[in-house]
Amino acid sequence: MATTKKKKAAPKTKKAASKELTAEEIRHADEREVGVGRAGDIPRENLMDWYRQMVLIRKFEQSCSEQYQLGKIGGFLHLYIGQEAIAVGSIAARGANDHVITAYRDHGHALAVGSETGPVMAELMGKVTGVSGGRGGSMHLCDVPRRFWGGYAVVGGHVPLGAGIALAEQYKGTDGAVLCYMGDGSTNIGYFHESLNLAKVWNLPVVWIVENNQYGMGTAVDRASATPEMVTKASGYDMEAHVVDGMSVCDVYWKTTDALKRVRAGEGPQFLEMITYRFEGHSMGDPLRYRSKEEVVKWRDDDPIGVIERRLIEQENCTQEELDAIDDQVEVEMAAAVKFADESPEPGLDTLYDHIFVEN
Amino acid sequence: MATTKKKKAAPKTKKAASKELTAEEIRHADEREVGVGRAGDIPRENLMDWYRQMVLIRKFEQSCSEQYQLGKIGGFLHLYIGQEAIAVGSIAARGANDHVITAYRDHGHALAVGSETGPVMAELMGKVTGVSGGRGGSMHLCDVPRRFWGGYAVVGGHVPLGAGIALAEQYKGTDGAVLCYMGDGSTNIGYFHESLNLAKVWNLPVVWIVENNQYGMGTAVDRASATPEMVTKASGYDMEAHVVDGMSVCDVYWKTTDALKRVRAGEGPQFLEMITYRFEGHSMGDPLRYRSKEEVVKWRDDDPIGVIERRLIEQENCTQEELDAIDDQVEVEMAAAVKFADESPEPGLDTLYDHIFVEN
Amino acid sequence: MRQALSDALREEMLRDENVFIMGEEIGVWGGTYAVTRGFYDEFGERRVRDTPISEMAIGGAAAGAAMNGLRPVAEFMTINFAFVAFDAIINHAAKVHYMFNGNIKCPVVFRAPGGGGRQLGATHSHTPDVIFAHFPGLRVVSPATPYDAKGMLKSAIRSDDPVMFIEHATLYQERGEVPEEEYLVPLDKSDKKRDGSDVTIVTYAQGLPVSMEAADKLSKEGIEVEIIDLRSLQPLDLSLALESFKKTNKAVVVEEGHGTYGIGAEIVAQIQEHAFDYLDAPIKRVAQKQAPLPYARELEQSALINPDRVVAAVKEVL
Amino acid sequence: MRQALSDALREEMLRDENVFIMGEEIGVWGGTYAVTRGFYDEFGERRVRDTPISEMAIGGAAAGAAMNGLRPVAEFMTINFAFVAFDAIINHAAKVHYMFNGNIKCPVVFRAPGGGGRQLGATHSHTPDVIFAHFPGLRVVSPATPYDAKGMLKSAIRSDDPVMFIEHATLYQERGEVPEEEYLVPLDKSDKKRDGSDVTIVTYAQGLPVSMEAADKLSKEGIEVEIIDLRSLQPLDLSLALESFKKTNKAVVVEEGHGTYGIGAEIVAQIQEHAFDYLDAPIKRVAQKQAPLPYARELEQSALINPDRVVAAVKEVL
Ligand SMILES: Cc1ncc(C[n+]2csc(CCOP(=O)(O)OP(=O)(O)O)c2C)c(N)n1
Ligand SMILES: Cc1ncc(C[n+]2csc(CCOP(=O)(O)OP(=O)(O)O)c2C)c(N)n1
Ligand SMILES: [Mg+2]
Ligand SMILES: [Mg+2]
Repeated sequence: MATTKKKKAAPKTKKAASKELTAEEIRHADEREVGVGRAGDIPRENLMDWYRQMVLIRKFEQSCSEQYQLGKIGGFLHLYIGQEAIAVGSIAARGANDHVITAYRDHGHALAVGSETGPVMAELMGKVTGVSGGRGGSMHLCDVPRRFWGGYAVVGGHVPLGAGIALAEQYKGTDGAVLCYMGDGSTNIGYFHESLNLAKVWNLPVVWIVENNQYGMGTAVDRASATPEMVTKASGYDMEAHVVDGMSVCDVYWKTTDALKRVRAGEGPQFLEMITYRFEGHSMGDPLRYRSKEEVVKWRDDDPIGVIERRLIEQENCTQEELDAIDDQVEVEMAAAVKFADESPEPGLDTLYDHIFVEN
Repeated sequence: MATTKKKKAAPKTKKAASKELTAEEIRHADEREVGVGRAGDIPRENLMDWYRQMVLIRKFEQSCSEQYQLGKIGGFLHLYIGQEAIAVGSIAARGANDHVITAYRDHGHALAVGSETGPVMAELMGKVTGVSGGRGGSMHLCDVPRRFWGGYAVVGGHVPLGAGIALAEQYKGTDGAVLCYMGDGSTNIGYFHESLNLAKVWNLPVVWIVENNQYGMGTAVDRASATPEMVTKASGYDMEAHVVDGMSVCDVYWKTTDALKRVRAGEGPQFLEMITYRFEGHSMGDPLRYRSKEEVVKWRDDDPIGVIERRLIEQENCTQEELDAIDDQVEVEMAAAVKFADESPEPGLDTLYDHIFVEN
Repeated sequence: MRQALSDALREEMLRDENVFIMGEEIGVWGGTYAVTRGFYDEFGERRVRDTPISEMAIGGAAAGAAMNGLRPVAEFMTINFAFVAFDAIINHAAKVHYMFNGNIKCPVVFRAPGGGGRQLGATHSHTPDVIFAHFPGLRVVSPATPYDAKGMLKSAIRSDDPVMFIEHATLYQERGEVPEEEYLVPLDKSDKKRDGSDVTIVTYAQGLPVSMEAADKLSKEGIEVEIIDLRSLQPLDLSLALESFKKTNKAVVVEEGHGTYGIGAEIVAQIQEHAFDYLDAPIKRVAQKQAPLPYARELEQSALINPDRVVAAVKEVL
Repeated sequence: MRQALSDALREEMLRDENVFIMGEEIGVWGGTYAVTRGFYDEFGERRVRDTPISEMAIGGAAAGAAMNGLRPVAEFMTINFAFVAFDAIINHAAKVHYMFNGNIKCPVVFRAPGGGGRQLGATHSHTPDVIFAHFPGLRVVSPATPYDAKGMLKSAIRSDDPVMFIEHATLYQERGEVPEEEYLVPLDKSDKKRDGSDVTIVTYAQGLPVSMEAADKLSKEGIEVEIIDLRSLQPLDLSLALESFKKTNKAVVVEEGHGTYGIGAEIVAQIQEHAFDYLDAPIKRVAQKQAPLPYARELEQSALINPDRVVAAVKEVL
């Protein structure tokens, strides 16, 4: 089985990376691994908590979809369903001074850093209690005290911001690093190139995490990218790069942990391609004309929540009741979040000019 | 001697590229080759003509420097001295439908495509007889009938134009390709990334030629680029790439010829890194604080004109008189060019609004 | 208007083999705003070219293809993303003809839907038309009706100049008469969209329906406004506006973009310059308030133009 | 003015460890316009950071560093190259504070020399100040004297807002008094640069010396103009201009950038709006002619502002 290879520590050198599973191998793995990447070292309660977080994100997204249908959420709404293992596993790996920044598909990251569901949902409903006061919406969540610098909606635009946030940590001499997430499609924009190059030249403490969910809107990766393997792009920046099974929260956790270790050891910026799949449309209202039902069904076998669930049951003696209890608790939390958001007031019209400048 | 290796045909596959001389080897070659790259196949008169062209460019540039000192040329002036072999050797390789586009260091390319010295000099003096009517100046020469689309002054800005020109040839179904030249420094801007990626995705007929003259203004390549080997960057675009001895007009000619062949065979865009050196400052008035005299002196041993001269004398039984005669002829041409430019009128002030729109 | 644009594109592609379209999601997806739905199947991959998310390359490659004889219609998915291509548009597409003394032509069309009001947040809701219109060398147009949209898109494609063709996304729903037979609308002529004698409203794009609605309200109160639709922002044709102003002596300029340094400022400056003696009252501007557009629905709406604001402005100048 | 800017930078870097500079050729080369000469040796590589030719990353990384507590002064070698970073500046640096409800601050300074008149051709000669000033969220200033330059650059660095600090390259030669002791000049206040009673000239940056020269000429003919230097374009302080206009009833706006949709249009629009009853004559604008700047010296000069054009405009409004 393809997964056994990955049980050892992530290799240290770039060359060795080719011995890991390739993106292609991960994509076509018959059976998703359930305990990959030194999983044995992860305490059961962590695994349980990751399961909880992933379920929370899933149910949050499903709730968003409902609220959107009800007309309570406007604008663009991009769901994270299918990609939960990435935000949860990688953010679990971050240290006390590490930062997170991502694009518009940002609900998962917000919840994974610990932002409360109520204020996040309130933001989506444009309420004053939202994490961005209702000014940002779905695409612009943030939680600065939790070192989450937000979601950004111009593809690639946040990538140099990530470099700059890392520069500030380096400048201040902390051990902080940045986890900068982006989509496969964003690797084709100039921002990506300039930022990765600058990060390498300045040896900035960043881990670039490409969430390769196989599509940028309706464009399959190989229709938009000269190389379908994101990891290949890193070689143009002389940057260490690894492919990660983005459906395995454990693999995500370990590879991110290792990457952060290398960053802190002064080895410079790191690149991780995480293979995953966007189960829903790009955003609400996507006609989904560009991919087959079969493809979606095939990927559903690899649902990251299913993967961790199997592992918990098969290897951690977890009972269905335990999992159900978590699910129920999440349902309760979500109901409260929606209620909080529903009942929150909209921002006053007299606040339009607030926060244009700090010194108004 | 490092050069013998290169006598065989340029390798066909990307892998094989690593068996060629590396950029580092070319940079530190003890002795510049004088007959590399199937030179034997090049008729003597071609070599003589290339010599003439290179001397013409050299003297043109020296004359520019004088005219600039005399205040007859204004704005920015970037000389091509040291890089002559690249424009001459590569443009000699182009076919009837092939195009040329480059940045602001464009005098060499203009002369190599056959633009007349008089109108080029007149352009530099801002005269109405200039190739761009005096509107463009040194950085914006062009000669559309000769398929030279000009010099452009925003670093990287012309790179997608090159892709577009190539797209038009592909679209029209000709066998035409584009030679798109750029500096090492320009490989760090987003334009480069987006254009190379697009060219590969659309399989456009372009040869990207990076003239690696070791500096972008005062910044040595390795201070600005994550990878000092330009050729490495091509791998992120899954693009065949070769290193070229930019001081050897023959190596330039053959590698470009081969690249164009591959393009026409449908193998997609090609990448060539040509190792060279900018003998003068970046532009007039460069304080030249960033490199040592010794470095410049070392590179002068590899003066591309010296290289071809040695070859002509040592292997083509060329006499010093023959070469002197060419030099003299060039001097005469240059004197006439300056006279032509000097005597040409400036554009009338009533022409300010001409050519803003085609349909005014 | 969606259909009118789609028809214009299709007709021009059928008429001229050198016309092709490129942009993000215009092919397989059918265009984010569905303007190019069906084109991929009809014209194939050669002429309907999906691009990577690479605005700099979209701008530059379309310009390059235009220089070398094609007539690309390149779509920026929204005008907000044209910011990323700003240099390609302003310093390349818009400059080559002049800079190279007419030796190079660049007949490219950039289509770009824009506008606010759909809760897309501060970065996705721009109506930044003025920053494109500021620079010489680029034609900038933004039609308001299906008739104009079709006729002007066809003219844009046939123009030998680079054209920024700005579509207000809200107007895609707009309905209106479009003749069966072929017609063109010039790229540089304003148009009178309503007759009136009391106040002149100068506007364009999304400003037109807003002004029309205001006009109806005002008419009920016996106030008749004349509405001039600029249609083109660069070059700017103020002949009809001035003519109207000389009749009404009062004007309001309505635009969706930010007011400060907006389109309206130029209109005001020119009217007072060219029709000073006819000025009866200060010319008012109705525009987007000077704040980034927030996500929250009501807050966003409060920053945008609407008929009531126009009505109020008209009453102020009366 | 070069020295004043250099001193301001140095003093702020000495005062606050979090202030650092980044940009192309600012270090080893010493700055293309020599503003940062000597800084690399004095402050070292950590605080004087040469960058690759990567304007998008310069804009974005400087903004990111500012968000996370530093005070970067990022230089675009010239403002023309800021076009490449337009999205980073307008959609990121200028938006994060608002979009995230004040939770994020972005105290970055972008320095950018600009201006025409040096035969640099169409792409390298822009004075595009207005396109940055159009959008809320970004402070845009452009001082005209060494005194203002120093005081405003220091204020810009200390400001918690993103600031576009535009320097007209021709003004680097400008001389003027600068006090020994520390001082600040506010970022949002215009300044009267000359007293007069006949006509108000509203201008800024390179427009100031041109207007001053015109004023001297006019004074010899007995015409006394009052000159208001805007200094800041966003926010725009027209209090002094209006006050002056109410005295003179006549105004000329002088700016180096293109006139169409330029700075002057907004000034005119606001004056006629806020001081309508004082209008004695149309307000004239003197600006760059609406053509890309050509290379040829005389042709380029003919497109630019100069004292004679200002003199003529003043006489017209008189
Ligand atoms: C500069 C820019 N161009 C285009 C868009 C429109 N757009 C929004 S998301 C998207 C696809 C991005 O795909 P990817 O990076 O793979 O992220 P994913 O949506 O798959 O998470 C596009 C084209 C944009 N927001 N910004
Ligand atoms: C976008 C942009 N940024 C900066 C500049 C200023 N600049 C002009 S040439 C140059 C160096 C370019 O170096 P390289 O690409 O190596 O070309 P070379 O001059 O060596 O031929 C720079 C930074 C510019 N013209 N455009
Ligand atoms: Mg994707
Ligand atoms: Mg170079």
